[in-house]
Amino acid sequence: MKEDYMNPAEEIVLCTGPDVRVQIGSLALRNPVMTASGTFGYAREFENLVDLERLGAIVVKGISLQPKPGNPPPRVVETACGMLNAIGLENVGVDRFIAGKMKYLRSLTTPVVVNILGDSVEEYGEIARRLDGVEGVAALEVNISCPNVKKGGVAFGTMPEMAARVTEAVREASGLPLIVKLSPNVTDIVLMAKAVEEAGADAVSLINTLIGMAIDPMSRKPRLANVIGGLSGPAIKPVALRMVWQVAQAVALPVIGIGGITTADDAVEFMLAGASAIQVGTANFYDPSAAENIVQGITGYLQQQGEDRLVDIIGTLKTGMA
Amino acid sequence: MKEDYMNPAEEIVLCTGPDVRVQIGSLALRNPVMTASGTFGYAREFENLVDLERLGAIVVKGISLQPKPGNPPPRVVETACGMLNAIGLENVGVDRFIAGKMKYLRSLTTPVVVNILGDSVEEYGEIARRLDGVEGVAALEVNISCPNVKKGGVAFGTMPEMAARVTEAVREASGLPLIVKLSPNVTDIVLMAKAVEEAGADAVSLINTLIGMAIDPMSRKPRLANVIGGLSGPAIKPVALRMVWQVAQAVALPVIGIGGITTADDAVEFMLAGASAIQVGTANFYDPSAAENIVQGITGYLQQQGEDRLVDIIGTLKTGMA
Amino acid sequence: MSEFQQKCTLLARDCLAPDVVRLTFQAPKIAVTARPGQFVMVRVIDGLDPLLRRPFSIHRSSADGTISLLFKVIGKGTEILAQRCVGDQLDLVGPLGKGFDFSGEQPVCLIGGGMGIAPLLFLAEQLEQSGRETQKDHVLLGARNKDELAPLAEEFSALGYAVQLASDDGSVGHKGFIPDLLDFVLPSVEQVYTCGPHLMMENIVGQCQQAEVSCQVSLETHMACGMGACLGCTVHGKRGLVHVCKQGPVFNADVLAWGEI
Amino acid sequence: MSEFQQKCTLLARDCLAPDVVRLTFQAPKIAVTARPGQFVMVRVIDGLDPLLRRPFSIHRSSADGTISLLFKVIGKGTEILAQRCVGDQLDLVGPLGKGFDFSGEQPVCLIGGGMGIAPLLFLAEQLEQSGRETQKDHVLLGARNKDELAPLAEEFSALGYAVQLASDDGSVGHKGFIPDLLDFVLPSVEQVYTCGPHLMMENIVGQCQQAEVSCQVSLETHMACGMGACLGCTVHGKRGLVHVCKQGPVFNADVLAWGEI
Ligand SMILES: Cc1cc2nc3c(=O)[nH]c(=O)nc-3n(C[C@H](O)[C@H](O)[C@H](O)COP(=O)(O)OP(=O)(O)OC[C@H]3O[C@@H](n4cnc5c(N)ncnc54)[C@H](O)[C@@H]3O)c2cc1C
Ligand SMILES: Cc1cc2nc3c(=O)[nH]c(=O)nc-3n(C[C@H](O)[C@H](O)[C@H](O)COP(=O)(O)OP(=O)(O)OC[C@H]3O[C@@H](n4cnc5c(N)ncnc54)[C@H](O)[C@@H]3O)c2cc1C
Ligand SMILES: Cc1cc2nc3c(=O)[nH]c(=O)nc-3n(C[C@H](O)[C@H](O)[C@H](O)COP(=O)(O)O)c2cc1C
Ligand SMILES: Cc1cc2nc3c(=O)[nH]c(=O)nc-3n(C[C@H](O)[C@H](O)[C@H](O)COP(=O)(O)O)c2cc1C
Ligand code: FES
Ligand code: FES
Repeated sequence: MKEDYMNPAEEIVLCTGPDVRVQIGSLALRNPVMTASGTFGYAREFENLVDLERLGAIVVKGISLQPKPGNPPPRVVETACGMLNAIGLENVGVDRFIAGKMKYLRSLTTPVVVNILGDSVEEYGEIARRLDGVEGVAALEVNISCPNVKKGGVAFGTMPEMAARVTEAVREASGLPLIVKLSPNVTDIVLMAKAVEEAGADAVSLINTLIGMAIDPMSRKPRLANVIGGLSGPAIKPVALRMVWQVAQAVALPVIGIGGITTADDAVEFMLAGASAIQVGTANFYDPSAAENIVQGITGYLQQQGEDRLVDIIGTLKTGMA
Repeated sequence: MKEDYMNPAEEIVLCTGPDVRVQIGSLALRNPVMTASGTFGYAREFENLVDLERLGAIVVKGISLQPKPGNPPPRVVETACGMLNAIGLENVGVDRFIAGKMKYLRSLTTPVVVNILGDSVEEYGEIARRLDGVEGVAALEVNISCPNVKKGGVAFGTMPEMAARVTEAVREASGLPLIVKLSPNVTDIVLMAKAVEEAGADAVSLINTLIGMAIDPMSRKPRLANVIGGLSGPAIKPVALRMVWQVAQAVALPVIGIGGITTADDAVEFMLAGASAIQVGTANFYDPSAAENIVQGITGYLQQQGEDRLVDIIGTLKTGMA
Repeated sequence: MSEFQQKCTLLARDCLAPDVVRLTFQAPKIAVTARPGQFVMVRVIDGLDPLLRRPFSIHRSSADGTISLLFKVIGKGTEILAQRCVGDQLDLVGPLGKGFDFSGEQPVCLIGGGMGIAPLLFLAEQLEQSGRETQKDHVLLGARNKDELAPLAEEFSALGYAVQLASDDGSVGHKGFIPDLLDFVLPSVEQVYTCGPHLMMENIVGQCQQAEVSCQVSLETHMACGMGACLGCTVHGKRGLVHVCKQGPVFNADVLAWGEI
Repeated sequence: MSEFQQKCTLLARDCLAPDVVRLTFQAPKIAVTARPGQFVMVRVIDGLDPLLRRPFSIHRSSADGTISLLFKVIGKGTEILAQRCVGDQLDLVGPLGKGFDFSGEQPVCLIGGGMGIAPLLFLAEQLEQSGRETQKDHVLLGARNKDELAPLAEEFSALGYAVQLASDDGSVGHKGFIPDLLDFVLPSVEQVYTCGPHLMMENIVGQCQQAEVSCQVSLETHMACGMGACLGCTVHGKRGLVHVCKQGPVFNADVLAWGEI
């Protein structure tokens, strides 16, 4: 159970305040605050700490076709204002996910986005097919930061053609709103966004983690058994914000901003840069109430700025000299 | 003047301790700790705070052919465990640099590396030519993270061919040891390193800053007048370390590690990953004594590990399961 | 099972040794729900460095709504935590994880090494409150020296347990390794509870298996969330990886693959 | 000119208003060298968040080897700084920058708005110590309200200056903008020294130019290093960009391009 920090006056604000609804393609959200894949489990882990009904949407941990055991430990290590993870995409597989996790998720009124990943274009298509029509699945988010086993392990998300092929395969297999999640480990993320836009994505989310590494000087070993891992948290926020801004200017699709978001101010930065919604990732670990606080903080921001509707501030960054 | 934190016992250690000399191509350094370009001015700025004679080498602020006024303010902003800068390469130009700054730098016994930058391949060559034979210049470090004006502003450092051409031009113009400084804003930094290796570089240094951005929610304006800027500091260390490790495995050249280094442990991490030397950047701002402390700390580390020579630990990261 | 996120006022700060600190917090919701072996995730600072919470076993939990933590300063997070002032408010999440199973009535042995002693005091108190004859139970405690051990040993003794000590420097009790003391104790107990350095626990588990005495161990791993969301806290179990924060931190020793952990 | 990096013990911490704090440090080397208008870069915390040092004008510097800073809590760094305890050691670099030029003997006027008052007390003390008749000099101070102004005003008065006050809420002195008070003072002074909000200084500089009175201003910009290395602290001068940390923070108002700063 979450400590109740709110007083009644603030409660009322939530009822009569600005309109914070946003739209991601055909997906309507009560507010723009989603939880990021891999940082919020299957939501139930947080049921005692967070009022799940207050969130804009929940993105569940990435699901593959077959169950995956993940990488050997150690899998996480703290870095300056961030953390590295090499979980290795541990998950129960799409069938057990549908059978075991969807019942609880369906009981929530909050839209559930299923994050999917694969080793091959076909596998992405097949997972999407199995999730299509499953009650309670509101949208798919396609994680293309995974290695393409057939192409020597190069990540799908680093080559526009491969990203496009994954997008097409999922598009064909499913009528669900389709969000493609971009990798930041590229020279030109705009190229990637354009490629998946053309291939039929309904939205893009970014960024996934930056690839990083840490070493223990004493043992002279990497701190992660997998040697390298994904960097997340406040440390990466400036990079994420820059990429969101670049992509939002270049594509017509709605953009979902991710990367180091901890406070309502962080969320607003991404929305001013052009994001229609945002995801809270690593912050769920160090502050389980972060996502809920951001929902409230955005309302406060709009009131302070005299804005009635959140959608009116999206992409309103003033870059002129004036 | 620097507060004297050391006691006499530690002084003695410095004289009789392990051998911390390293070699970057033909450039011999008394220790591996260099100061990074743009973060140490022209060294004189630190003369009262740092014993400049204790440093391995000094890399001066990037020099262009003509003087550059740089970007309008604001030019710096703090981020989580990092900072963004958009100085815009302000500098006095190569001729005034030689006339005005070299005299003092020559008076030091510490090798001086001149960081150079250009708008075109020819300009890089021309600066190198003017610096060739200037007394007191120990090496050149070529910053290829600059926009190629002739190619629509795409950074030289994001395309292997362009990076190679810059390297060749400098190689032809100058007999000085040639360090090429790589940009991290690429899909595959190993490709870049190989390209400049083939083109004649004597060493590579990495990383330059990641491109990032920050917004002020209140004014809805970017926090930098230039909108985007370079992210540096501890926040980027994991990315830098990963790239150094990848590059060190792939090329035969000596690698100089840069990115978020603040402590001797940080420096050791880079050396275990394969760096032959390191550069201290942003840390000079928040702790002017950082570079000197790292020199001492590396000695302490070697003693603790029972190593006589620093070169023996370079690249000794244990990545096996054992 | 329910966990809470609470701003908790630091009520007391005692230094048991120069780098061993006991903090007591006003944490009514956590205190009421906590069971021995469970832990809390503590945000040591309001800023972002260090970023992650730090896990600590609940060392004591009292009906007056307070909980205590006992920890050693080993790095950045514990250093900051040790310097927090009485009156400060810290953000705690807990109680988390699966604690000790102590339903049996037969004699037991609690074995703590170093800061592994922390959760055992809470367990010892609960065992005692369950009305058992604690004189038949054993407590073996080991640490670096007398300074570190003495104050803790007294608290176990006060509960009626037969306490034996081992110290690295011999300044109190047996000089050496705690598992050395186990030989004499094992025949008279049905259940061992242990928490401490990995090597110590591995040795104890080995002895228990040979003696066919059931053994519960409390593990430590790096944790990002502490509540089953990040999947970062895995160790090798006999049937694949297990998550320490949710399936543990207390495990029946048999389910773990000791060679690989 | 020489600057030092020193671990300085915090000797005193006074709250002048709920969010206005004066800290006094033992900083012998800095104190001996400092001149009015110079500043120090303070590392507010040992960790990495916030990462950069914070610049503060030297508010007082005393022969006994102490310096004082006066600041308002406006963000993360100042919040942490305001909570540091007496006895803590903080890492300071200074004295930095170019201070006020106060060699003249004619009557002067010191104008401080908000925390811009900080460097002016040091200047006022040095002027007084130079043996001049401070009754002929003017001091105009402005801030939000009486609480913030009163303690500072007294310190200037004690040095013999004719002090006039302005407050946003009228709780003390003139209700409104400090520059409103300047009309009456300008004809009798030869030199103005000012530090405060940009708009205030711009207005004062305008008045001074019209009255042909020389004016020195102390500027604030975001600084990463404070010693001329990062080139981050530029503002627009009439002949191109200038670096506040090295060429300033005190400038002759004429060299700056006020419209663009
Ligand atoms: C369930 C559980 C209960 C614990 N109970 C106690 C206790 O009661 N008393 C006590 O003194 N210690 C306990 N620990 C260990 C304690 O969490 C670490 O000592 C502490 O996190 C170290 O933080 P640091 O910042 O000082 O060290 P650093 O080395 O700077 O920490 C860096 C990172 O590594 C992690 N880390 C470092 N050492 C450990 C460790 N041994 N276990 C887990 N993570 C670690 C930190 O949490 C952090 O994320 C427990 C650990 C776990 C998992
Ligand atoms: C030469 C100089 C002297 C100063 N003297 C004083 C003084 O005597 N008393 C006083 O109260 N303040 C003074 N300031 C302003 C003071 O430095 C800022 O209020 C302080 O840095 C704010 O830090 P923060 O972390 O609380 O704010 P945040 O807004 O969280 O800081 C974020 C970043 O912006 C910078 N920043 C924010 N506001 C300012 C500002 N106004 N000027 C410069 N950088 C800023 C910070 O240094 C930091 O890098 C001075 C500034 C300069 C440049
Ligand atoms: C422990 C962990 C596990 C993650 N797992 C996934 C995943 O399964 N699929 C995915 O698309 N992204 C995954 N991510 C990436 C996050 O969803 C997010 O994109 C990234 O962490 C950046 O956001 P943050 O800085 O707010 O954490 C994971 C991140 C973390 C820290
Ligand atoms: C203010 C500033 C100015 C810089 N100027 C240059 C430059 O002129 N040339 C260059 O090659 N790198 C420049 N850099 C990049 C640094 O040399 C270094 O590569 C980068 O900051 C990463 O290291 P760090 O995290 O230790 O700072 C600059 C960095 C900063 C922060
Ligand atoms: S610590 Fe996150 S799942 Fe266990
Ligand atoms: S603050 Fe770095 S040059 Fe002025």
